[in-house]
Amino acid sequence: MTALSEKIISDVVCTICGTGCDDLQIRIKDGKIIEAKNACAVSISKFLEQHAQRYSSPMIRRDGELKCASFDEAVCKAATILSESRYPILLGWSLTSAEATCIGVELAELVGGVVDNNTGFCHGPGLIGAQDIGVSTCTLGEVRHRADVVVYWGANPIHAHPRHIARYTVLSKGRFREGRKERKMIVVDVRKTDTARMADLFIQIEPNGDYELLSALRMAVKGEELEQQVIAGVSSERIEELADLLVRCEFGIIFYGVGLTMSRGKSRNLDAALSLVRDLNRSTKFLIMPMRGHFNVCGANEVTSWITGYPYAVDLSRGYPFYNPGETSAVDILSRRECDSALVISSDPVSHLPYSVAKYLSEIPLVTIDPHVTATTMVSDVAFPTAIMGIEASGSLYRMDGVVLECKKLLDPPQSVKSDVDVLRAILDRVKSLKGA
Amino acid sequence: MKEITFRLKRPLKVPVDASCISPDILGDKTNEEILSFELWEGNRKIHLSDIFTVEGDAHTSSDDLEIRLVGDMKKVRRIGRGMMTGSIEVKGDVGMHLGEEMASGRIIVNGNAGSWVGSRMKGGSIEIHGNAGDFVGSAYRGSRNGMKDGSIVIEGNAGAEIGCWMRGGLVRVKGKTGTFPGVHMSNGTVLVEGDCEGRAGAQMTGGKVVVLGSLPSILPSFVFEEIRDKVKVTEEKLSGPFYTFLGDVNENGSGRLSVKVSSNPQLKWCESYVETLED
Amino acid sequence: MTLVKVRLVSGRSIGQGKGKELGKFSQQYFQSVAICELSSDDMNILAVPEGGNVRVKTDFGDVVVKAYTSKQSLPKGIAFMPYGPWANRLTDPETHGSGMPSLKGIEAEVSPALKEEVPTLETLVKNLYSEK
Amino acid sequence: MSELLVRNGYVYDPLNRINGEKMDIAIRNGIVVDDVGSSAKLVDASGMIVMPGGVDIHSHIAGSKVNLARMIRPEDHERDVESRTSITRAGVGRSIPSTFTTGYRYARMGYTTVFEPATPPMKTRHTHEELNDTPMIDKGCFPLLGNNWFVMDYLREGKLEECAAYVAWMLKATKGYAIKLVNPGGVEAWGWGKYLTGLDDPVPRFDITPREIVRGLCKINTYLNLPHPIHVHTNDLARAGNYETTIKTMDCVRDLYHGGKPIIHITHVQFTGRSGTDWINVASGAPEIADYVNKHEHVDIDIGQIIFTDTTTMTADGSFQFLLHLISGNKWANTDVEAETGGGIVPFHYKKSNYVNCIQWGIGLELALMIKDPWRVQMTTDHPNAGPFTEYPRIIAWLMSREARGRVARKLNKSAHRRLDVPGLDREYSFYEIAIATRAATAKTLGLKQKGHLGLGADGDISIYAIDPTTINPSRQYKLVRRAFRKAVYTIKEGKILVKNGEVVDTVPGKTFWVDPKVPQDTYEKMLSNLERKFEDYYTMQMSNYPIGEEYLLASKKIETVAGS
Repeated sequence: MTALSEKIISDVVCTICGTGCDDLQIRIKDGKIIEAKNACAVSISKFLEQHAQRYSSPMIRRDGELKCASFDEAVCKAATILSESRYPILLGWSLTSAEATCIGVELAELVGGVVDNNTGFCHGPGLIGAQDIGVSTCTLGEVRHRADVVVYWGANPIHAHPRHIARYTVLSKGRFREGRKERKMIVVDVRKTDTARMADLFIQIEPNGDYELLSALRMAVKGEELEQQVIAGVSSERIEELADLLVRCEFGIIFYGVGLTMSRGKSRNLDAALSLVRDLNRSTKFLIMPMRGHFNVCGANEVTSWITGYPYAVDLSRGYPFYNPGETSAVDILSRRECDSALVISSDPVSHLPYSVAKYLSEIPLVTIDPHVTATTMVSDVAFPTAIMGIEASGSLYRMDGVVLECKKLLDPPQSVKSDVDVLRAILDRVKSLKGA
Repeated sequence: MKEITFRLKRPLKVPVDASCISPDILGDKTNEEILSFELWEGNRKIHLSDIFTVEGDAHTSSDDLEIRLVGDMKKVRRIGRGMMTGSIEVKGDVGMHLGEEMASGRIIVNGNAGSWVGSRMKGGSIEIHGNAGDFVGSAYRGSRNGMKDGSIVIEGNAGAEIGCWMRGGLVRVKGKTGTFPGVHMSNGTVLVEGDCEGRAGAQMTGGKVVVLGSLPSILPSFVFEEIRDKVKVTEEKLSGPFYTFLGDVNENGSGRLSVKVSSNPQLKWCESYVETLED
Repeated sequence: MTLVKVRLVSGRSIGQGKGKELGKFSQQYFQSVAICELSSDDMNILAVPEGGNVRVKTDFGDVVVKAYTSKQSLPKGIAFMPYGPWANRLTDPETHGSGMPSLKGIEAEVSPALKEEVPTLETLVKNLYSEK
Repeated sequence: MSELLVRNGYVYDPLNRINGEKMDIAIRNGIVVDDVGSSAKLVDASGMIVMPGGVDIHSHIAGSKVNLARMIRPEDHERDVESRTSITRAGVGRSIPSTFTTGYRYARMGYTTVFEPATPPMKTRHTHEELNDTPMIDKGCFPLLGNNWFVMDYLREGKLEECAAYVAWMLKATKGYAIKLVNPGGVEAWGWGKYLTGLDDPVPRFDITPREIVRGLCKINTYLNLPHPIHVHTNDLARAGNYETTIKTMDCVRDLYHGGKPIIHITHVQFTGRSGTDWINVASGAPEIADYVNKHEHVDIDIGQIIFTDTTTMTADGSFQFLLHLISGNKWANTDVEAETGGGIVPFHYKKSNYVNCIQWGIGLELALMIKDPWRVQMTTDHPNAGPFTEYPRIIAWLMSREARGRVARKLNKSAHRRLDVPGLDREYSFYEIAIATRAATAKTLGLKQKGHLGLGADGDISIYAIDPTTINPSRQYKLVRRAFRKAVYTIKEGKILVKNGEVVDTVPGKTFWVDPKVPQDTYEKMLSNLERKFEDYYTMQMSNYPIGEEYLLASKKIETVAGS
């Protein structure tokens, strides 16, 4: 018999990574989550420890120190910072709901700023590559049902997307594939990762050699002879062996991680990978998909695209959308020290961006919106604590293959803590009244 | 030829869009008219007079107009956009998109230039007596219309992906370049006189990439053709010898990559293919 | 002084993922992120014990972290650090016009620093960012 | 209570047989009424044409495929941007406009209702999120069911009623409006990179043919009393000679017709109206198709007219898109959706110098001019496949003026010009027929009782164009016609003025139509238990997370039907 205060909520959507598992069973007792069934190790930490390092009151920096402030004061301060700026940047959006991003884009329009999401420093190169080449992709179930060859390239799902392999790929069972025995798993990485240990074929590549290896692979797929004996640390025989596996499969897919997007060549690595996959479709069925890290970075791309036409790095300073990564992308704007204020939502760039970039963020007026205390909230001028999306707030998320899932609200947030949507809406309304709109 | 000189009045922080600074637009205008031209500083519309002082007299036809710019204009973008005549001379650094879609005329920069110099350029000439950023003479994301004609000469170094999706004309860098010069180019010439960081000619379908300095390796999708004594770049014959390669085979390309033998001992492996050819 | 030259790769790890969810200021995050994994060969050259402190230095900065032998078979000459504030003391902001900073395969030097302390995130934030 | 009176316009309301009569239209609280009080807001339409708001039956404006196209085509957007104003949001235009811009641009042309014709059911939540952000117009979407595993399984097993119950569940779960079939069975084959030919190739591993799928869903559509017939993008879209498949598809349901409204809508027939055996000798199959349509009342079509411009092709027909990539060398995106459908995107530039493109241009117009019953041939560009919807006024001019067509035809590729019938066709549409092709017929085939007309009880959606039909000669003055239809003098939506002189002056969010068919409880439960058993085998999401709640729609407009009655 379950105690009265205990309840179980099933089919809960996990808000960790782009895998988008939606089969979690959450047990709640006395207003606390006490169990998360079907969750991976990372997810369990999130659901069971979400109360760690929270703060409950908006903060404003006064005399150099962050001090508690009323919600209205904080909204007013944030709105003033943004509307007085000549080139504000609104950054983050990958750990919040699509609904929040919708408001964020409008806010950027209104204050004449740049709206950018974490894509720039995770899978942006894949999008730039797709703008040159296109992309052959699918939903994850297609892989589960049909794939007989699965390649993980510069990705380590065992660590970064712990249930990916079991839910969707090599270990999953689909309509036309029984499971592990009917699938070949190939891993390309600079390290023999835990994922690589599972592989039927592991290709250890030199760091930053991806573009060369992909070029060689495209040659081999075309049946061209390789003049060089060793390419990116891999022998030409091995490359030909790999090419042969790819060409002869019935349905193959490459899942690529930031190991490919971040290594030297960046978008050109993806240009080559997308071209390889496209070429393979002349002889078989082949697809490719990025292993999106944050649970809704894909949603940030979708929302930004349908409102502005561009998936990230959108400059609205001149009233209309303008896009040019390298120019309008967050890291570049910050490292050129161009923006004069920033709003950071559900992201911790001070921890995750190169030092010089992060340092500049700490020098300009900074508004942060985040459930937790982070290095970025510590250096901000206004900080809003918010409800955790997927636990304390509902909203939709787009998993790595673009399938939309609706997250439930499981618990009430700490008292007086609002959702991202509510905070953004309040700032938007205040900016509107400041601008007399 | 009449001259007009713009002097930057104050340091700039946020990006300034100054596509109005072009002889085509400013020619035949009085200084007063010129100073009231609008441009964007971040999200604010300002007038040229807010950031520049003007000396001289522009009141002449565009063909005869020389615009001089003085100051640190690293943040000033799109100078000379689409210009079809006249000239611009800059003393100091300039920002991105210098001479974007330029069709004719001349731009000289005595300083450094940002990325996308001469993007989508159709003609005319740009000289940078300093360094340039990435994507010199290139297309923008998603489009295939890189530089079509004209010439861009960089006296110093340039960044990555110069001549990206280039369709004609010349990009000449006297110093070093980053990776991917001539990526996806279909015609025209990219000449790198210094060292290149690698991946020259990647995915090219036509045109010519010449590297006089060192190139760490040749992409596997280029096939060795021969050793040539000389390589022709526009009117000039550069003396080699050069290893020449055909590629990018992955794109069924017929582009030529020529790399100077003396700077590249690591490419000696090619010579084994020469012998087979001679056998 | 003993010193190894490596190419530094940064990336996600399950410890970093779990630690992040426990809070950036948690002990778990510190223990799983303020580290550098090396090949056993490089560990032997440095002669530091498992969990001994090392200084990692690049053209962009330097930081003291704990060194461990990688369990993911790193080849000699390659070092791995999980994403986070420590690794980011060392990364290159250059995007080559792509929007993506250079976070993989950076040339770095690792040397023993047994007498130095690994800075906590609080210290990093306090010392390294300007007072507002 | 808000009242509005549109005075003295020449009204074209074909559903009520009003042909250019000078009259007033009164609207109270958003609905057309007999009369309004003296305090009603007046709109002077003297000397102008008044029509019901435009109704677009087939335009790809929202959803995952459209958005992927946006993401990979920055070069399309940069040439056409819209700045934020105090009333409107910023955005981009051309062939794949951003959502807000889509709404504004339709409204500027006097359109007030638009249907997104291809939503992958599993990703329809995304489609609705975009539709919620598409203001100014009422809308709806058609879930793709022609390659759905449950549908194919049920039909193969002969369980028609359970399949109908499943379709009912699906429409409700996705908040969908009609049954859409794209290359039935062929997209499943494309899941393996394979192609089907004709109507009778078996679908790999499913042991069913496209013919059986079309017939099955047609029967279900009738049984469920859905407002719109099955909406079919036929097989063989990529092939020369595909006009035969189009006719065969129409004919394969002929015996299911028992009078009344058509039971099959064939969409963008221009793409599947080609005769010939290869790309060299391809020619127009429009005369044969028109002949069939003229002789058979069970079918209606829309044309999917080509515009000579740079646009973006996108369909659920992934196999076609790959072939188009091979032909054009342009970038190619593919997006297959598990157990349901596929999708592909290729930018394409239709050129007058290209023989095949010219034939395609001719096919569309020949269909519109050779099919006699204007109620059964509707105007579309299959936006953005054959051209952006913003080019509709160009097509209106072509339909109304032989001279306008002739001016284009003269510049066509010479051998295409020789082989087309269109230069010799005399027919010119009247304003009455234009009103049919762009609003009345589309509303009628969609089964939208309150749209496409201005009778009592209709939604107060009105467009007013600066044309005086008593003085203009559209045959000669087609440029005036084109200009007038580009920018409505007024677009009124439910009695609210949204556009004045071609500029947006006010915005509304717009409603979303969907259909909720009731089927017998026992069949429904039987279906549901089968669905529950198989759902997790087929999908990578939980069944409880699949349906979209009504509260998800910004403004929901449910239409209920009852099966079998």
